[in-house]
Parts: sequence; C-alpha cells; structure tokens
Amino acid sequence: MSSVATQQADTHSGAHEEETGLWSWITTVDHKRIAIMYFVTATIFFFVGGVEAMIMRFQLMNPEQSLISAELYNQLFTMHGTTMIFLVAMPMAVAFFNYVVPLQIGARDVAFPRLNALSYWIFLFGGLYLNASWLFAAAPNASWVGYATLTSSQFSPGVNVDFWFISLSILGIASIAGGVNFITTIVNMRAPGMKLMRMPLFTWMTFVTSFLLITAIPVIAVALIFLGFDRLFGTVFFDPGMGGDPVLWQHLFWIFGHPEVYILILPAFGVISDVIPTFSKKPLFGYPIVVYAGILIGFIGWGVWSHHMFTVGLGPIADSFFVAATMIIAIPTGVKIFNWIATMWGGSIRFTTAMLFSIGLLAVFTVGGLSGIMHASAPVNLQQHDTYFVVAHFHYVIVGGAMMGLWAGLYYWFPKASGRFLNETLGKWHFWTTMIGFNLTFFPMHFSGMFGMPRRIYTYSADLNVAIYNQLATIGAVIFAISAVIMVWNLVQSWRKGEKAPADPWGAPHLEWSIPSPPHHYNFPELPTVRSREPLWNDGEREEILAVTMGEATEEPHMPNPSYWPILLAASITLAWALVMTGVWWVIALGIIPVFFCTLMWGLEPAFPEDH
Amino acid sequence: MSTELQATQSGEHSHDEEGHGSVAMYIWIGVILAVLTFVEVAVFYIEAFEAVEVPILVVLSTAKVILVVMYFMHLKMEHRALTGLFMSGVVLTVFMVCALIILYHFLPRFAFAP
Amino acid sequence: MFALARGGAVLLLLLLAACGTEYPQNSLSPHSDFAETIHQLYVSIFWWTMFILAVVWVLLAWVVVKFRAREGDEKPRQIRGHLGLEIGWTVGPALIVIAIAIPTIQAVFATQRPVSEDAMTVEVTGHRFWWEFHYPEQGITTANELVLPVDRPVNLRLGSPDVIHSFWVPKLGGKRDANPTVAVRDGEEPKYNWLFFTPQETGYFYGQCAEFCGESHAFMAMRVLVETEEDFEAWADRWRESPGALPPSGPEQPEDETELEMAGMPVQADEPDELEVGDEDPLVAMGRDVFLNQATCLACHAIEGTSAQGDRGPNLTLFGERTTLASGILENNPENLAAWIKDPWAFKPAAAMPGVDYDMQGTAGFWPATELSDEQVRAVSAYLLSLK
Amino acid sequence: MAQAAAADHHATNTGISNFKLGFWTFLASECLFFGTLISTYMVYKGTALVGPYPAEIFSVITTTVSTTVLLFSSLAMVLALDAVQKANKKAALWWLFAVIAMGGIFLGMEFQSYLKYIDYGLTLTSSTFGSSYYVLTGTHKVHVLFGMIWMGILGWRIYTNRIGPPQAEQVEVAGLYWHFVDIIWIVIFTLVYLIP
Repeated sequence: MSSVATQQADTHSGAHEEETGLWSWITTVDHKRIAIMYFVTATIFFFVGGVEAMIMRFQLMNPEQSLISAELYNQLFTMHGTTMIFLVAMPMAVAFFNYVVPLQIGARDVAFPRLNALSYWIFLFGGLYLNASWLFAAAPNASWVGYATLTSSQFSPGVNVDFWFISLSILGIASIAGGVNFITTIVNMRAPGMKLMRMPLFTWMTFVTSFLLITAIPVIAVALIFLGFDRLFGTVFFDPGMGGDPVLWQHLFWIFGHPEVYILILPAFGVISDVIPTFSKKPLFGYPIVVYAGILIGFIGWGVWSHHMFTVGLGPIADSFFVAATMIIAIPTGVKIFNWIATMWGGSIRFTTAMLFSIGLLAVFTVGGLSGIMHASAPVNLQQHDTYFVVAHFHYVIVGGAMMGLWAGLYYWFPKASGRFLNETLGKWHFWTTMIGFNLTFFPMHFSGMFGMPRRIYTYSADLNVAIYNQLATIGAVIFAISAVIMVWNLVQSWRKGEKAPADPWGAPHLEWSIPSPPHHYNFPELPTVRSREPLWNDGEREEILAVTMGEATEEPHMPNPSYWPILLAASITLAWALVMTGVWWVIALGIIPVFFCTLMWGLEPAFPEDH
Repeated sequence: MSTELQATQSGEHSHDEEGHGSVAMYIWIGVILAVLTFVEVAVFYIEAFEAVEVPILVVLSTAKVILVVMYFMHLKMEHRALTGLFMSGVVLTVFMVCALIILYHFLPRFAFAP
Repeated sequence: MFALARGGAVLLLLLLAACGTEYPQNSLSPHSDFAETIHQLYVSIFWWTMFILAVVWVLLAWVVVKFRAREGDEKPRQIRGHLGLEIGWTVGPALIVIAIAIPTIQAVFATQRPVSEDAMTVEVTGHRFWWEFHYPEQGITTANELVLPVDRPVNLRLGSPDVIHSFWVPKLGGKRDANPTVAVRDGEEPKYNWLFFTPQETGYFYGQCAEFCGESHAFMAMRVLVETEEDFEAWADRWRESPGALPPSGPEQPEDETELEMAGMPVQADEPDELEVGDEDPLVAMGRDVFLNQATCLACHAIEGTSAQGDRGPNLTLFGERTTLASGILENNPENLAAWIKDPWAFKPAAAMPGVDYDMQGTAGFWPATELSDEQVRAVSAYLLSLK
Repeated sequence: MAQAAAADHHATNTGISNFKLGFWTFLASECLFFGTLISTYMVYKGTALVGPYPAEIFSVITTTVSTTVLLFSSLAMVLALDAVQKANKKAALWWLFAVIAMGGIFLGMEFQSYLKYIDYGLTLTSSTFGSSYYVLTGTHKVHVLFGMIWMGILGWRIYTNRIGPPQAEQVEVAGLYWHFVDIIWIVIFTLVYLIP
C-alpha cells in the first residue's frame, strides 16, 4: 500500500517527501496514514465480527440445533457485540475523523500527532488482546453489556471476563486520547476564516462525538475498575451479599452506553450531511438547525440512559422521566431527516454509490428510529426488551445508520485518499447486496422478537414457530456477507488500478477537495483563507483557494517528527494492563515501570524538527 | 505555518508573559480558601446548623472550587473556549452525580410495592 | 427502492401468514389486564410510527424520482433553509411525541400499581437455570410451572440468589427483572421487584427467562397454567396432601449420616414416614427407595411429606402433574425424565444438577446418577411421575 | 512536555496553545472520572452491612489539617509558576519543592489514616463503604503521587535550565493538573467527611 501511495505523491514532488517502508508506517504521525491504518484494521475486525455473526446465524437457522456448544455461542455473541462496536464502528469513524477533519478545516495535521499515533496503536493492541482470548478458548462470554453479577468471579470464574474488562479499559484510553485530540484540533487549528459556523457538517459531528467520547468513556472506565477490583481484589461493589447493588453496574454502563450509541451514529450523520449536498448540487438545507440538532442529540443523549433499564424496576417516576427524555431526542433526529430530504428537494441528484448509501441510510435508519420510539415507551418496552425485536432495532440503527453512513463516506473520500475512484459498478453491487442482505437479515427479527424469541439464546424451541424468520435472516446474512466481500474486492482492486481521480472528482464544496488527490503529506502548501460555508462553490473564492492549495510548498513545511514512542508506549500500556490479570500487587506495580519510562521519553523527545 | 495563522488569532491574547495575577492576590485567595475550610468544619461541629448543614456545605465547597478554578487555574483570565470545554464536563458530572443520588436515595426503587 | 418494496411485500405476506399460526410466546396476544394495557399502547404507537414512516418514505421516493439529475440540468436554486418549514417539522413531530408520551406515562403508572389489595402473592425466584414459585399464603412451593387462578389478581415478587433473570410470559404481560436480592442491614426490608396482573382467561402459557444469565440461559423456560378457581384450589389441596409420602417399608434412613452432614444436608432422623404400603407399582416403590434412601436426590430436592426437604433444586411435589421437565425444555415423559436424570448437561449445560461425566464444584460428594443403574434411574423416574 | 514548547511556535484560533487547550479538555474528562467514583460512594452511603461506619472512624480534625496542607500546596504551585514566568529560578525551585513536600505530607497523613481505618476493621473488602471509600480516595492519592513525580521532573528541568520563562507553559499545565487534584479533594472532603 505504502508504495502506491508514494508513487502518487512523487508526481507532485514537493519540498521534502514522505518516507516509505514498514518502519515509516510504524513511526508515522501523519494523520492520513494513521487514518488508513485505522480503516484497514477496523475492516479486518469487521470480518472477524462478521464470521462470528455468521456462525451464530447458522446455529439459529433451525430450532433446537446444536452446531456449536452453548458456551461457544455465548462467547461468539459477546465477542460479536464487543468487536463490532469497539473495534469496528468506532475506529472506522475515527479513521474518517483522522483523514477528513484536518483537510476539511485546513490544517496540516491534528493537534497532537504523536498522541494520534498512540491512539491507533492502543486500539490495535487492545483489539488484538481481546481477540487473543480465542487462543485460550476463553473469549468473553458474559455479553457485551457484562451485567453484574454474571461477571463476578463467582459466576464467571475463568479468565473470559478478565480479557473483556482489561481490553475494554485499554481501548478506552485510545478513545479519550482521540477525543481530546479532535476537540483541540477543531477548536484550535482551523484555517483563516474557517469560523465554527462555516465548518463542514462532518467536522461538526466529529466535534460533538469527541465530546461524547471524553465524557462517556471515563464512566465506563470507572465501572470497569470496579469490576476489576471485584474480580481480582475482592471488593464488593457489585456483590449483593455484601450490600453491593448489581443494578449500579447497569446505571454506569448505560450512562456510558447511551452516549456511545450517539458516538456511533453522529459521524454517519456528518458524512451524509456532506455527501447529500454534494450530489444534489445544493447547500445543506438549514445548516445551523442541523448543527444544533446534532449538539442537542449529543447533549440529551446524556439524560436517557435508563431507557435501557425499564425492566429493571426503577419505579414509575424514574421511568416516566426517562420516557420523556428519550422521546424528546426523536425530535432533533426527525428534524435532521427532514432537512436532508429538503436538501435533495429541487436538486439535481447524481446516484453515485456514496449518494445511494446516503439515501439508503435515510430509508433504513428511519425504520430503526421508529422502532426506537416503540420501545422508548416503557410499558411497550416491557414486551420488547431483550427480544429479537431489539436486536432488529439496533442493527437498523448501527448498520443501517452508522455503517451505511461510513460506507457512503468510504466511496466519497476514497478518491481523495488514493487518487483513484472506487469502481462504481462494484459499488452499486455492494450497495444493493447490502440493502437486500441487510433488510432480509434484520427485518424478520422484528417478527421473531414480537413472537417471543428472546435475544442471547443459544437455541430456541420449535414450539415458538419462529423458525421461518430465522431462516430468512440466515439467508439475508449470507447475502450481507457477500456484500462485504464485494466491498473489500473493490477496495483492493481500485486501490491498485482504479480509475485516476482528479483533485475534486465530485464537484464538492469543501476544502479537502482543493488539494491534490492524494494530498501531500503536508496537506496544504499554504493555508487557504475561507470566506463561506461552501468555499469551492463560490467562483471567486474557489480561484483564490486553488491558487494557494494546488501549488507546491516553497519552504520546508513545519511537520512533526516520526516517532517510535507511540507504539512503544501503547505496547507498554497494553502489557501493564495485561499484567493486571495476575491480580498480584507487585507484578502490577512492575508493569507500570515501562509505561512510566516510555511516557518520560515521549515527553523529552522533540515533537518537531526545530525543537532541540 | 505560523505566519499564515497569525491572521486568524481571534482577539484575546491571553498568554501574558508577566503571568496572570499578582503574588499578593494568590496569597489572599489561599487565605480565603483556608478560612472557608475552617468555616465548613465549624458548620460541621456546631449543632445549631444541623438543619441547614448540607446546603451550607455545598455552597461553601462550590465557592472554594470556583476560587481555585478562576484564580489558581486562571480560567477567569483565559479565552472563554476553555471555560466552555471545562464546564461541559463539570455540568455533565454534576448532572450525573445528582441523577444517581436521586435515583438511589430519593426515589423508591418500586413505588407501589404492596 | 424496488428491493425494499418487494421485500416489504414479501414480509407483509409473511405477516398475514403469521396470523394463522400459533405463537405460544406471542407478545401481541394479551390474556391479562397488564398485557392488554401494553397491547393497546403498542397498537396506537405502531400506527403513529407507520404514519411517520409513510411520510418519510413517500417524500424520499418522490424526491429521488423527481429530482434525479438529467441531461442539461441547470444549476439548482441554492436554497439554504426556510424558517417556516423548520418550525413545522419541529412542532409536528413534537406533537406526535406528546401524543405518544402522555398515554405512555399513564400506562407506566397503571402497570406499576398493585392490581388490588387482596391479591394473591407469589414469590418468584430465578435460579440458574430454573424458576421457583413460592405461594406464602398457601404454603406451597413449586417449580417451573406456575399455577394461577383465573380472574384473581396476582402480585409476583421477583428475586434471585445468583444472577439477574427476567420473568417473561408474553401473553400475560411484559417482563420484569428478577434481580439478585441485595442484602440489607438488620431491621431493614430487602427490596424486590414486583409484577402485578390479573389473568383473564384460563390457558397454558409459555414463558422464558429474558435476561442473559449464563451458559444455559436459552434453556430457562417456564409455563403458566391459568386454571379456574376450583381447579386451582384442588391443585393446592393435592399439593398439601403430600402424594409422595407412601413409604414402601416404614422409615429408613440414609446409611451414612455423617457424609450427608458434612455436605451440609439436614438429616431428618426423627420424622418417620408412617403411611402404609399400598398396592402400588413395585417400580415406583423402588424409585422412592432410591430417591429417598440410596441416591442423594434429597440433598437438593424436596417432596412434600417425605424426608426429602432439600431447597437447592426444584421442589418436586406433584411432579407427575407437570407437563414439562427441566424448566420447560422437555416434555415430561418417562424416557425424557430418565435421560435427564442420567445426564442433565446433555440438555442443559452447566445446570446445577450433577450428572454422569462431571463433578460439580461445591457439591462434590453428591453423585446420584453414576452410581445408579439404568433400572434404578427408570425407577426414580417412575416414582417421580407417580407424584400427582 | 516538549509538545508544549513546540505548540508555542504556532498561532492558534483561540490564541491558547494546543497543549493547554488539550489539557483542559482532558480535565473535563477527568471530572466525569471522579464524578463516577463520587457517585458510587454517594449511592452506597448507608448501605454498609457491617461496621465500622463512616461516623465512627473519620477524624474530621486530622482530615482538615491534611486538606489545608493540600490547599496551600496549590498556593505554592501558582507561586512557582509566577516565579518561573518572572525568571526567578531559585524561587521557582523552592516553591516547587514546597508543592512536593506538602503533597508528601498530605499523602503521609492520609496513609496514616488508612492504617488506622484498617485497624478498626475497614478494609477494601469489608463493606460497600470500604470498597467505595478506598477506591475513591485511593484513586485521588494516585493522582497526587503522579503530580509529585511530574513536579519533580519539572524541578529537575528548571534546575538544569531547560525550562525558563519561554517554557513556562509546561509548569502552568502541570499546575492545572495539581489544582484540579486539589479541587477534587475539596469536593471529596465535603461530600465524604463533612456531609453526614
């Protein structure tokens, strides 16, 4: 991959060119390379999670089957959920944050390039650590929500849950670092004239998402610390026999977990808010409203967590509060959908694959949103909670919303990253197989859920009469899997020999399209001055910007040094956390030493060439 | 990079080479903080305040927090972006702590148990 | 779009087909006041959401067809927004949300209020992986099959000694978690979840644990039998008549009492069974002997009127009347029962009942199945099935 | 830390260096971290099944003394920053030493109380009160300890003339951290020790 990327760059040989080779990727602090690494890693994990899902689908295809053991099934669904959320949807969004945000705001890199690399390596090692549990046949098996007391050492005596809580805490570090990084970048590093209310929507949603990351992740971090102490040192946080309340885990988990849902969906909203105007040739309808709606969703998202807990028995007053808060969220979400439709209204719509995925998102996400309104109603939730109806709902939201949005972004920004188009024919195959496969997999689950099939079950009685829905779902899953293969085939083929793309292949309005595809490692030879929300759509402004951005860097750009401390620090953090598993105080204390040493060396290393 | 970005500086040059305040002011703040702490402890021990103890303590410790943030951490003198960033965390924290306390100590777990 | 429409049509057909099929755990088929309240609310919300879905999909389809790019298109008018429209599609959904929220909150309060003062209480305990039902007023304990009188309000008190379970019988209403009971200081009342409803029709209802509770979560089903008041009272009387108590040959105690004592088992030395030997099936008599005197079944199981008073496993009084076995996963017949006794983990991995090829942590020393011959297993199952 | 120096070279939209802005953002995140620990302590207030209970063991007087020490260490911290900005190396070193020393006194006193509580039978595993109390205050102490190490490194760099007025921001950000840890203690002091 690296050789292709630099071949492209060679054609615009500027001041100082980026190095190639494995070592340069390991030590890179370039946001674009980190983005590509994020994307590739997340796609690999997507296949891991997908295989887990396929095995489960075949196990559930017919009632009372036992292709695999119940224990293995529990490990599969736990790992599927954890993988898809923490190792696929989140990092794939972060890949886009990384690639796109600095380009959209006219910056040369993120605010903390080495921290950015650290985030990636921690994510990679955390993900590998989680999946290493398979090697010990001890994958986490207490579901992705890990409800106490099932995760206590009494009921989960093995190391399964240890792998889970340790890798999740490791991944949390990456997320907080990423959140801090992007907030700082967006607040501090915008090009001249790029006011907040001129930022592209994708940057805006990155901003909101980053806030959710830095505020929600600490809560789960503490909950995981409690869990770890309970398991390893015998504290009684979630031990009912000692007065500890298992429901507190649920509160802490969902205080994190619900903002997490918006962490997943808001980047997708951002993507389609950029894609839809481009391919409708119209500016986003009601830009400020869409921005405020996004902020509002993020903010109210903090006050609704207990709608995951209506069956827990919090009492009618608490239930009513969370019903009301949850339903209020539906309003800004609806406003956004109508604004997107209004953006297309009266436009001139080109059905590129990116646009198809955006329209698909609108059609499919609405279904997920509306089933969400159904179980936002607490009494109705009592019937639907923990059934396949809910499984259908959140897959419509996460796959039909978050993932569709990210795939739209993939087709949209791939030409920028590679200098080549993704194949549109394969893209349309990808889209239609996704639509058919996805809907066929998850729509029938509404029925199996309402007809009484609980989720997280290894098998079900033939008496329930839900086999037909499960068979449809399995067929759909196969089609869906094929769509994923088409996507990867398209990625590999197009990266190597796709049709060459110009700087601005779509006629899009934002800054990232004002520089060559792929961009120089320093992005902008000089920083352009922005005077409007769609700078490349205003004739005069476009000329001015292109005059600045399409040139070469005249002097050596001020770029950060490559560094190997991020990967070393990430490795030592992972090691330190892994040692926690021993539960021995002095071993854990020893593990801190390399972390401390790497942090110190990191601090003493100059970040930029001229800092000596 | 530095030259182009110079133009974008939005007004406030908060980075003051002389620092943010005078030594005398810092010492005054330190003294006030100590006094507030002793008032808190006094409220704790004086039984007459028992009924209003909790609100008084909450107000006093909030005052202490605000003093430290505003003067020792110089937030008062900084760009308001910092206030916005930090306050977003503080507001959510206060909301979460209050919500959990209410859920556990003020609402019955199941209102109409027979 | 076409694929969507086609998919929708196929699924609609399926839904229609579904109407003719019997779904024992159908959440859309209310048979109690509680389920009825939920169902009415659901139906109204369902139509609201269908309305919104129709609006969005029709608009979307219209826009996609009408405004697709054509040859020679001019640059579209650059419209940036419209305040009236924005207000419209904020207020519109807000009104719908209010229309949904008000009945929802009414239902929240309605469904969490005891149905009446004189309701019957049943203490439901979710165990890994079976259900225990204790009727404090009747003094009855049973397992996995809850028997309720029709039209009598019932309050279920939900608890668990281990992990979270969730009591869910869809036709009788929504689920409620059976949380591990949190220990409290002396003098304080532990808190429980409650579920209130009045079954409105007699019948046989399926239910299932709905909160993931470990390896055999999928095998933690239950049944609810709603009977007429008379049938219910008759059942309760039969339970109290202790049908399992006919001893084959007077009192006989386990030979090695110390072994049982070491395992924490109450030894019932001074409670001789005094009933006469009837003209019963010798297999049943043998089974009783095995159950009470040879194997260690009674360490965990109780049968009313016998020396078996264990409380770790399901209470087996009136076991012969149960329709299912192993918490609703097997039909209750001699073959299944024998197979279950021989090797429970074949049906329910990690079940607390020890079987042929494995040891249980903490219950070492109890080893019924391996030392039982096939005939003894058959005898035990015959004995258990005779309990009616 | 070198990042701070680097960031000084660039103008930013807000005029605040990335390092400082990023650190404030991190502190917002830390609020939630301690908020969760504090929530848990508050939720479990009064649920301990066995003693010792808070009122039986807390010595408000001792804690007041340690709290005051920590408060004054915050004062020393701003004075150290002031000295660095005024290129007064000697004063800066003295004030930083005072910060570390007061942090050490605080830790020592708190550690002493831990030993006393353990004597009374309150351990990490004895009750919900023990678990939530030790994990909350222990996390805070780890933060104090980390701050002391940070101050030590800064002191060394000042001593070797690597930090002067142009690099004062390194001290400023360390100060932000120290004050934040102080704030958390102000809240803990009130909520844990004073409110019944």
